[in-house]
Amino acid sequence: MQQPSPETRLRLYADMVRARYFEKRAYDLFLQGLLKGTTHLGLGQEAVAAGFAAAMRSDDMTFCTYRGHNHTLLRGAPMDALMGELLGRENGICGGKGGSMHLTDVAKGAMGSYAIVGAHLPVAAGAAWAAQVRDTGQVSVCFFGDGTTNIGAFHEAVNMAAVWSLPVVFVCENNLYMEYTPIDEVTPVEHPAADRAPAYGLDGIIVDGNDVDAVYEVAQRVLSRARDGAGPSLVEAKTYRHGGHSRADPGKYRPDEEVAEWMARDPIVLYRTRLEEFGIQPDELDRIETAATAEVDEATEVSKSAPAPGPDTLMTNVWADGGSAWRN
Amino acid sequence: MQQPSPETRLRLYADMVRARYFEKRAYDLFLQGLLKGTTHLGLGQEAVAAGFAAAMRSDDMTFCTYRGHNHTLLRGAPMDALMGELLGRENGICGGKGGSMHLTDVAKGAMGSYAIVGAHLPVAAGAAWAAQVRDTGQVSVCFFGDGTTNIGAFHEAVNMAAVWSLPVVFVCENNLYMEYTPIDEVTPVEHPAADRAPAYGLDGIIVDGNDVDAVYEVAQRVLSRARDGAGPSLVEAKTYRHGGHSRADPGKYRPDEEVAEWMARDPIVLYRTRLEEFGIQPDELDRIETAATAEVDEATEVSKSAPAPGPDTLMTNVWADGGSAWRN
Amino acid sequence: MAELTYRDAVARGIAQEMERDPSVVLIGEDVAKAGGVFKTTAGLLERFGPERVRDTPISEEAITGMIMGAAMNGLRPIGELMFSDFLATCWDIVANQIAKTRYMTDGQVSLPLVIRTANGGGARFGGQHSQSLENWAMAVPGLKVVAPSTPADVVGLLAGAIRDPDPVVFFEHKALFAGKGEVPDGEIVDALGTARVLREAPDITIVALAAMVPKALEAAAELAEHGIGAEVIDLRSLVPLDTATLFASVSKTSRLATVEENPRLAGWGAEIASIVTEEMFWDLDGPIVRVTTPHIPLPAADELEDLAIPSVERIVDTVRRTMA
Amino acid sequence: MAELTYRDAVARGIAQEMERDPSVVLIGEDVAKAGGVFKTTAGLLERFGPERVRDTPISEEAITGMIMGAAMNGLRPIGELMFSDFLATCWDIVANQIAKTRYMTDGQVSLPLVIRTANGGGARFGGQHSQSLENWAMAVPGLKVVAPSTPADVVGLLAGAIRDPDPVVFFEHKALFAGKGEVPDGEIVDALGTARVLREAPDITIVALAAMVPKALEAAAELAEHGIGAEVIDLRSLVPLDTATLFASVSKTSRLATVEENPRLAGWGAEIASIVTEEMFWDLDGPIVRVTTPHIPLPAADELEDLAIPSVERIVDTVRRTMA
Ligand SMILES: Cc1ncc(C[n+]2csc(CCOP(=O)(O)OP(=O)(O)O)c2C)c(N)n1
Ligand SMILES: Cc1ncc(C[n+]2csc(CCOP(=O)(O)OP(=O)(O)O)c2C)c(N)n1
Ligand SMILES: [Mg+2]
Ligand SMILES: [Mg+2]
Repeated sequence: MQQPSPETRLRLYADMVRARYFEKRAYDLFLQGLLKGTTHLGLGQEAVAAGFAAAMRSDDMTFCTYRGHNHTLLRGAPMDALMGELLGRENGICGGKGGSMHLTDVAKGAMGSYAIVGAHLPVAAGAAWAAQVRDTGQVSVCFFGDGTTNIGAFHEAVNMAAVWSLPVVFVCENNLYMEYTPIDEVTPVEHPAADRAPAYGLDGIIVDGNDVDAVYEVAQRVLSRARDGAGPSLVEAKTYRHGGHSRADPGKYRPDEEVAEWMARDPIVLYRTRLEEFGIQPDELDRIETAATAEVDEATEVSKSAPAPGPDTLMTNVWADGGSAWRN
Repeated sequence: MQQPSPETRLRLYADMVRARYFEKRAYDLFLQGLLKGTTHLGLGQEAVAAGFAAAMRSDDMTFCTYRGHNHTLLRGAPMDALMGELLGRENGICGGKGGSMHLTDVAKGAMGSYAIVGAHLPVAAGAAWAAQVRDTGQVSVCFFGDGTTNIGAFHEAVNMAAVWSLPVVFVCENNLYMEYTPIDEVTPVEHPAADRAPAYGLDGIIVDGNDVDAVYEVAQRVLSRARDGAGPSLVEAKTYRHGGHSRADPGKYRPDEEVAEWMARDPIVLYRTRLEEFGIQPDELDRIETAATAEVDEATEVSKSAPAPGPDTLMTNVWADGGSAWRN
Repeated sequence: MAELTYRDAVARGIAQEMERDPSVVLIGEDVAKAGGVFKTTAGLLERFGPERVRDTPISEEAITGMIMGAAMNGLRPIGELMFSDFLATCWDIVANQIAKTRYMTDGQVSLPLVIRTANGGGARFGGQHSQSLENWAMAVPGLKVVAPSTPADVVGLLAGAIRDPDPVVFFEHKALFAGKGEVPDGEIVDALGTARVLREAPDITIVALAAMVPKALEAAAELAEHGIGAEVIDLRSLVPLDTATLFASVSKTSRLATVEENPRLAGWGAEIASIVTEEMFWDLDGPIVRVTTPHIPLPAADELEDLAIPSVERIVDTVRRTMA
Repeated sequence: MAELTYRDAVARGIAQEMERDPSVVLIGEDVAKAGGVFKTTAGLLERFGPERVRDTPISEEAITGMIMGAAMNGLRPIGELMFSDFLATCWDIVANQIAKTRYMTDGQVSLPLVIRTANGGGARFGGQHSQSLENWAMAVPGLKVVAPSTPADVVGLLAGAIRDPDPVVFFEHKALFAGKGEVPDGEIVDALGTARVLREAPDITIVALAAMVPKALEAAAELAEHGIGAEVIDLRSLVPLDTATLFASVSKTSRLATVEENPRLAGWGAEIASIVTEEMFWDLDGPIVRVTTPHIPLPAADELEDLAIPSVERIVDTVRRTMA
């Protein structure tokens, strides 16, 4: 596998920064009461999304969870339409029907954010199966959390993918917690995904999920493997969320030292340091950050001033004919 | 672990023979149109049921599948009431409401036969959890097939049992087929249960399911482990069904040599040979067989002449008050 | 025109569509090599090959999840659930994912898929393999619900379901598999949401579905002997629902009976009765009566199962009582 | 008499029963250390210890399967499903196993268990975390179905459900959690199957459940200003169903409107409307009208969600139109 090129390095940095700033803004808007309902941030986990997105082909497919803002954004979904969706505005990527937990941009290969744990693993496998049957060379990449490895759908999907040798990559973002419960209190193995891989005839792959280069390297490897017809992979990326599980959860159930240790390994800070060591000029990195701020500001403004979805849209798009009629 | 005592040896033999004759009769009655619906026989798999039943304590709990006649009978359920249930008669163990796939005798610790693949694994774990909480020393033993290891409930139940260190024993009767499909065509590991055990921090245990002594030995070991508070076990017993999956299925999808090889390893024939080698007199074994025939004849007669369940029973026992009213 | 069993009509319908459209594929437990446990998919593997007709592990969440994903990426997949009771083992995928995805993505995602499944009682299989669950599917917005009563309808409605750009749950009735009927030659495609008036008569409308249709027809014949003219409508699909045909009939007869196999509470009969009560109240000459399986799990013994499932006799009695 | 939130009433009801009966235990995701994601089980771990209040992995089939097995072996377990939408992920255990076991074993097995779950919309959570699914449970023979509308009813009905020897699905409504109400001191136990007439009036009966109850009451107040006297009944449980209270009311008012949050088709409103149409047809002075969430998945945006769920205005309009 290649080391990332200088351009890729800058993209990886920019992607992480864009995701970070976008989600920080989402959090602010939540606290201001402009983002209703709930929101699950991937702050601190950006390297996983960035590393994979950079390695994927444009027609590859991403399946993610409620904690999927990073993934959807970094596949190329327009930031303003994502922000609009979070705010429940007409310009939302799903017209306000989806909300924070359900971002989808099919045109960009962001095939949906699924809010019921485990359900999207077989769906991702199915998209890969279609790629196999249609011989399109696409790979389906499916992100989920450590807690998800204990639900039945995980087992069925990974098994089926292995038996049919499907071009799908399952990526467990192990952030050590399923909501408020530490994963090791509810799992009898140390590595909830990697230690299960042999149960499906797969290798257990563990990667430092806060090192974007490492993620990018693994991503290239497992994507090639899938594209070459060698079947699925199950990757466990060790990472950590900076904040709580959702909404305003302060995450107090986590030991201070643990939080401090991981905050010190912020993937963006780590990567900035590395890039500077590689000789990239600080002001080039600063410019990336400034641009990201501008992009977030713009997306926020556009969305805040967008109208609410029209009342007529309530009854549209239940069916392919655009409507919702169940009778004549 | 002890070798089986002479009495236990005779019991193991008698149990296998009783189960065998009972099911052969069930098959005849099916062909005669007296047993309606469907029936899934465990012909050839008797050693698993017999070995475990002999090792269990009377207050231990058995959970099994539609292929559960052997298990239910060998925990002590009366043969006539089982036969009555197969024939849908009033004397049936479930009053004719259950049928061949749903034999239950709670008084004997036969906690039900479940016809939807996988569902009873968490139920068995739950009964074990109650034993743990109430400190009763009971063990819950759950039988299922190779095909069952690919459904989600298997994963959830074994995981939960491991995390909570529950006194439950999961026994996979690997008869090489899920209905008509060979298990190795739909499973990416060689041993569908044993190779998954490490995914739950458990040892993979494989036993020759046609050798009743071997099963009895393993059963004693895993039951003690569970009773000692050391947690669950996952046992894979290699075995084979003599007939088809259900009803009149001739099982033609199985290669002739494979069938021949396994028929030559009939657990009852093997055990009779071994017992004779141990010096047990053939006529003692013959007497066991004669008694079994008599028991089956009697159960058949009683059940054939029993009336159909009374029409009033249709509406009983939906609720604890004995009735079915959902309104006042 | 050939005589075909309902069972064979399933394979014929699938073959017709697989022939026409290479994106149609079929997966399920034992559907390929074994030709299905009910032999409804016999011959398809041989004809269309292992890439398009494929056996799966026992993994209903994977089966339904995979057809969903495949439908998102260019296929028109059919997934078989061996028994409709197993819908429960993948209900999240069916009800929470498949049904809701188009709406939640505001139309970005199309799911042209069909879930075929063997539904209904009468086979003495006991409570976990005998349920009529069409009301479960009807209660979930985003699912179309089809249940044919004849071999010809199996072919036509299956083709209609496969071509439909929305997800369809297609209920094949176990008690009808062995029955025969005439099936026209050549391609047959039926529109979903078209009920069929099978018998015209002036006094009362009886609506039925799947295995209840022949019983309703038999009951109507008996009722005629008692001087009651019963019109019989085969709904064929619950979603979309052909209320036009229903209303036309009730406005003529002014009376309605529903005959459904699902258990009583919140069944499809209740929906139909409520629609008519709300919209045609002033046309009604008497109460709407529902003949249903009682609100109990199904028993296995034949005498009990026969008592539980609506019988011709029960339909006749109920209608006569309400017309008295 | 203390003022309690609906949320706190849940913990109070569970605590009352755990105090009384050592066989009552509680499991679920984040129910113990975190006190529940809705804080409905706060304090229970501290009070009753880790053996009786226990966190589980994300394994809904295991949670429901385990409480079933535990109920078979001497416990009276309560299992929490964080959101009622997740019923779909364990529907086989709930609908095919728990509901059917007593009948299929002809009474050998008792399952004194409660599945508690957060139900309903209004929180802008989107289509997979907002459903009202009481009709799913009602459609399954063998399940009792309870849905309280006030803190006092939460305590009393939860106690009734826990003591009930049959399995109960207990729907707690998310939109009511923060609301307060008076709760009498001391032990409260309510019988399941007892509806409550909350407002007496002569012109029309409005039946409602859970979060629809306060809306029905508000609508009734507005209707009074338009000269329409609406009687309001809180059903409190769908199974058992208190038809006596319902019939008494309708025989007085001769009119009926149902207000339900579940989507339209085959909801509980259809069942109630059908029962009344069948049994009280000649008492009715006009059509029965149903106010429901439309037959669509729920949208996330606040303006859209508010349009979807029955509003006071929609209840008032529907009733006025039918009385016109
Ligand atoms: C089937 C199901 N059960 C429970 C939940 C509630 N829930 C939402 S997120 C979550 C924790 C998931 O943990 P993990 O898989 O580690 O992902 P993370 O949130 O840490 O990214 C839970 C329990 C759900 N959405 N779906
Ligand atoms: C959830 C579910 N899917 C499918 C079936 C249909 N079915 C009944 S038995 C069976 C095969 C089970 O194979 P295995 O677990 O190996 O048990 P065996 O029958 O060989 O004892 C299948 C697919 C079922 N009962 N439940
Ligand atoms: Mg996590
Ligand atoms: Mg097998």
